[in-house]
Amino acid sequence: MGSRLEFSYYPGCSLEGMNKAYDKSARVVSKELGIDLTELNDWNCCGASAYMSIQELRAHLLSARNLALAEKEKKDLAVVCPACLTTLTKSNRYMGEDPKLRRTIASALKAANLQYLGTVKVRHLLEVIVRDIGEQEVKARVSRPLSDLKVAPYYGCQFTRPFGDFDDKEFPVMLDTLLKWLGAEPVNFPLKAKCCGGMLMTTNEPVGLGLVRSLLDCAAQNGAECVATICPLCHITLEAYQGNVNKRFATSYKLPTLYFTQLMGLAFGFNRKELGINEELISSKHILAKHVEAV
Amino acid sequence: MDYTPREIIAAFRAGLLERVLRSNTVWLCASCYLCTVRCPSGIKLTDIMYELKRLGVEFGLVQEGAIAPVLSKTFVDMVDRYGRVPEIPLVMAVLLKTNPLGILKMIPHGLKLFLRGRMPFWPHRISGISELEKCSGAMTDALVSGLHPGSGAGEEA
Amino acid sequence: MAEKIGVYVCHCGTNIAQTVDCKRVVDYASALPNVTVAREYQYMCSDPGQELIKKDIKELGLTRVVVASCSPLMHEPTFRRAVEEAGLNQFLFEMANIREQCSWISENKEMATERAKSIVGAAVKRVEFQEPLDVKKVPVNPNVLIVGGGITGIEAALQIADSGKKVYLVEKEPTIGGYMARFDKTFPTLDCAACILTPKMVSVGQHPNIELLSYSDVTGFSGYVGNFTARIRRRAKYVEEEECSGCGLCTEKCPVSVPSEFDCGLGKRKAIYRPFPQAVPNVPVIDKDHCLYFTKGVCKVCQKFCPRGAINFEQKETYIDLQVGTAILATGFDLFDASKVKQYGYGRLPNVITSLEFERFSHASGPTGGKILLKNGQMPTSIAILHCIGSRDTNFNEYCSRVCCMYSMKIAHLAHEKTGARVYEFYIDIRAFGKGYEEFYKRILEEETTFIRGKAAEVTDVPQTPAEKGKLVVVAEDTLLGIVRRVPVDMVVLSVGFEPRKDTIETARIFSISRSQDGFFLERHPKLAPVSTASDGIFIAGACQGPKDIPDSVAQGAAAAANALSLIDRKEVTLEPTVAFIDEKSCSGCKICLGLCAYNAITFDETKKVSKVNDALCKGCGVCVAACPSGAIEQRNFTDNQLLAEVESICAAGK
Amino acid sequence: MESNFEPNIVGFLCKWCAYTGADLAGTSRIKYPPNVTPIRVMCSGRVDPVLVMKALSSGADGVLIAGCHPGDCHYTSGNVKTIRRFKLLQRMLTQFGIERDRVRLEWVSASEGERYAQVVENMTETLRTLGPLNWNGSKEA
Repeated sequence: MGSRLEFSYYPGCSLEGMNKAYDKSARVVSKELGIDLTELNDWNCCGASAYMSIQELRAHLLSARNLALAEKEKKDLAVVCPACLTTLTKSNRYMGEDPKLRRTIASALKAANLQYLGTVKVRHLLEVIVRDIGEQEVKARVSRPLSDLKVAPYYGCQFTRPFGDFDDKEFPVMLDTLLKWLGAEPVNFPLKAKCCGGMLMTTNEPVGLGLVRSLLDCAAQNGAECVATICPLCHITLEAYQGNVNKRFATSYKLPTLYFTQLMGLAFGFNRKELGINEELISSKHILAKHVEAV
Repeated sequence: MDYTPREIIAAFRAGLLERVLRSNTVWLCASCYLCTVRCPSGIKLTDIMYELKRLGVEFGLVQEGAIAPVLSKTFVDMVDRYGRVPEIPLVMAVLLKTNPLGILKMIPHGLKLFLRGRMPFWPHRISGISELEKCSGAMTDALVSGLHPGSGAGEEA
Repeated sequence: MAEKIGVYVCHCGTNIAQTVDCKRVVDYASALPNVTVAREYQYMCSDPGQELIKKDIKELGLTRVVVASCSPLMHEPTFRRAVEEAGLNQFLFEMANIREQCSWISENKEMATERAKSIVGAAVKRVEFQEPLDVKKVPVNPNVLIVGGGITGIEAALQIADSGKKVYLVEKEPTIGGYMARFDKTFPTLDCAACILTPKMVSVGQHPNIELLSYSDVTGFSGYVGNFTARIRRRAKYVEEEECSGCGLCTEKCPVSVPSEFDCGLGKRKAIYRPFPQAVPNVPVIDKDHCLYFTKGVCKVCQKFCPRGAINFEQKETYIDLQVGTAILATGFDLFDASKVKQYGYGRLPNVITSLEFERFSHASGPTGGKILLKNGQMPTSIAILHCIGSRDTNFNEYCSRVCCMYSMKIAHLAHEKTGARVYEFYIDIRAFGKGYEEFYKRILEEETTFIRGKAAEVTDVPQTPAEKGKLVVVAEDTLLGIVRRVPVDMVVLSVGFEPRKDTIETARIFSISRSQDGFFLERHPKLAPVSTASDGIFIAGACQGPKDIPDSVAQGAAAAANALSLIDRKEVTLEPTVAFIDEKSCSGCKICLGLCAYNAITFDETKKVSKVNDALCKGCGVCVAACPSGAIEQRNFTDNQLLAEVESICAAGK
Repeated sequence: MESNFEPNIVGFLCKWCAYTGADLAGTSRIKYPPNVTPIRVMCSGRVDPVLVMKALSSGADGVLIAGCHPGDCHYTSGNVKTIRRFKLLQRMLTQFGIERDRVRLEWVSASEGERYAQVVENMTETLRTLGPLNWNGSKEA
């Protein structure tokens, strides 16, 4: 094995709450692949969309503090939440492009003896694994192939949008690629990068449920046995609201959702507990039993 | 969607932004950025939506009964207090303000999450919270000028 | 004897006078040494304006003239002529550009006026050092090179050949005909493309004055106006053109079948093939990548059956040099690659096709014999046509491709006529600007095509209602209604726009011409010299200059032909005498200049031990002048003295 | 430094690309600071370093050399020679203690009116910050 990759790790608020299993499994597989994730000390909220909706400059400031902390560590920042990815990247970019914004933020940071020179790259763990680690290293660790497990690869909206030039903005393929390396079968999933409606669940449930329904419908129509997610918000939305969808639209979906890191961990031979696989709201037991031996 | 994005741009040009701010469109935007990457005219619509949200909140021009602005404001308060967002308390606080009965509906969800160890109750306060306050304070002046000039809310005669 | 200089400041209506205080410029010029007269006038380029100069030359005995007006690219020839008509050598004139690079770029009157003074001052200083020069006349070779055998190149070739001049028509494909040969009908008259094109193709093939070089390309181009040498690469067809009778037996017997490029891969062709039956020249070529003999070393069936022994597997690609006086580039366009716009599903969703694929389906001799069919072999009952694919889009090409609105309506008509299907057009704006175009639009509207004003957002196969199941759903905002519509259809046609040819950069380099921002070739003037280029003797026509429909392309082909013929009929052309020359006395014989000249125009005289410039070969770039360590080389009309005088004047004006 | 200092810039523009591009900026009515007085040359390769030094020593605050993009030279490779010469020129400037930013080599094609305007605007802004040159050509200055 070559040299280890080092990153500052930014879990984001969602992984502290309802999505601990994502955090757990991300750390486990990263370690296995030789990616050193050191949690960014005392990180704060990225300044996500709800914050940006009220305060523009302070939202950038929140991102900037995280970036400044990462710069101090002289490492790039690995994130697992695509919304954090977009928010952090956005501030990073806009500060680079707009000198006025850069100056404003710099003077604010200075008040706390912080500075940010713009050297940190923000990257999603999936992209790091597919591009930096690569097929050979990943495949070498697959001890328990997810033989023919039919998975709907779900990226959600903000993995490549609007800034990700590393994959297609409407039909990304990185997760599909990774799933194939694990022995699974990514199904055709045209809605793979469409919005899950998660943002709307508290504020406008009918619209949100409609979106979840089309996702479930599309995944099921294409024969998926589970959905692989890379976003904590998509994940919780798909699993927690399946019941509501079934009630509202008289459907009977029972699609388990698993983080891509959990699927990786399984293929690498880790046990379910290490990956938080017993924590999902819709059990994946039966499908995993069918495809993954000795789980 | 009361107004399509194209109509929002048209309303802005016509000086009729107020009716847009009062519509459901702006707060329906979930920031999926699909419009931004597709727009053939290179308009960063998602950023414009954020700007409109901020304008609406600042001038009190939001759709009656809309929950999203309440959620955003609560979100900001919590981030300012803790440095991070505790998800469950956030949702609870929003429901308390807008639809207290909704909390009852959430109980089954909550219970399931709790049983699986996915319901942390106590928010974590970051130690750099005073640091952030200092920075924010230093920026207060700049905040006023941070508003987009010429985004003429309330131009309607 | 001191020079007598006349300075004329043009108002250009208000174009200059609005930002430049012309009176102050005149006052400034009057006070400059050796300026005999300085005047201002509304329009210097007008007849009375020119008369003013002529009168002063005669009456005041002016020996030098400066006109401060527009860019020399606009009116330098005008004023040079005026000066010459008054008996002064045309090179004793200098133009000061106070419009394009002064009045038009500033709103600050004070600064613009100061700049104008600086520009005029520099011109006055420079003109003092100007010398009378004789223009050189060289004969024009009457042969014309035309690159590209689409409808534009064909038109140009026939116009020139009919006048009795020799044309070399170079086409990179095995046949001429271009895109037009692949179309079914043409808008707005709906006449069949083949019916009007094939006779012209035949004429080209038979014309005694046209030498058709198909399956060939231009790899080099050198010389100067009237006297160019073009190097042509003739690819190996493996068929002897003189021997082949075009009987087609070889094609019939060939056992290899591959997707036909001509049919967009929808139909098949053989490894030895003509792209289509009416090909000109009617000679097949062997596709080396698929021929069994070339790939596996066996077969040679074509050779066995050829009654004329025309098949020659040993044929090699050859290079020939052609002497021509002018060249017309009619290299055409590429179509936008629809798979780049992911949301429309081209390449992912089976019944999403491009407009050119539709043309091939619709063409009577196309892969389906003229039937519009879905992938499952059935006829579509509903078809959506999506406009502006790759055009008017900052993510791809910003420009409008000009032809898609009209051909989309033609497709609507053909689709409706051939399938009875319900047809939808999703458009941003309908651009029907040509003769009979708006009337055609009306006609298509009356044929019950549904026009939905809104750029399609996406094409999806994910249904939301039972009615959408198994259909392609076009999602768009109907901007007339202000609602998002979902229209389920069987087939989607993407109206793809035009793009510059992939090898445009390479071609531009070979011919030393420029490209505009959009990547197409750049014309000398967008309005007044649309088929000329900045390089004398090289013309451009058709879609290589920008998207164009057939009528416009033909018009440009004819225009370029007229331009070339006009040049040929002048019999000789004048060359700018701004070439380099070497003062033998100062030349140290270091030979530095020899290696710098891109045209091998400098030779070394071994007996005198000095370098020499060959006037005919020198293009007048001045590179050697700047490099000569002993200052022995000068460029006429760009001498060190002239440039230094300009520099000093500008610097002095700034103080 | 004077507060309202406006630099005087000598511009050597090649006829085929930069001069035509500058004309296009005008035709398109793009506004930019009128601080450049253009001198038309056939090719940027004609610009002898002596001309540049002469300009600087005679009172110009900056010199702009603009030609066709590398590879697009109307004379095949004249601008390649300009690049070589420019490097030499930069070294000379350093020796004389003149800021390198005062002399710029830029590529502007015939269709890049906007780019030409940006180049001039940018250069003018830089020179406004640098202030007047006041160099008389002697080494001590």
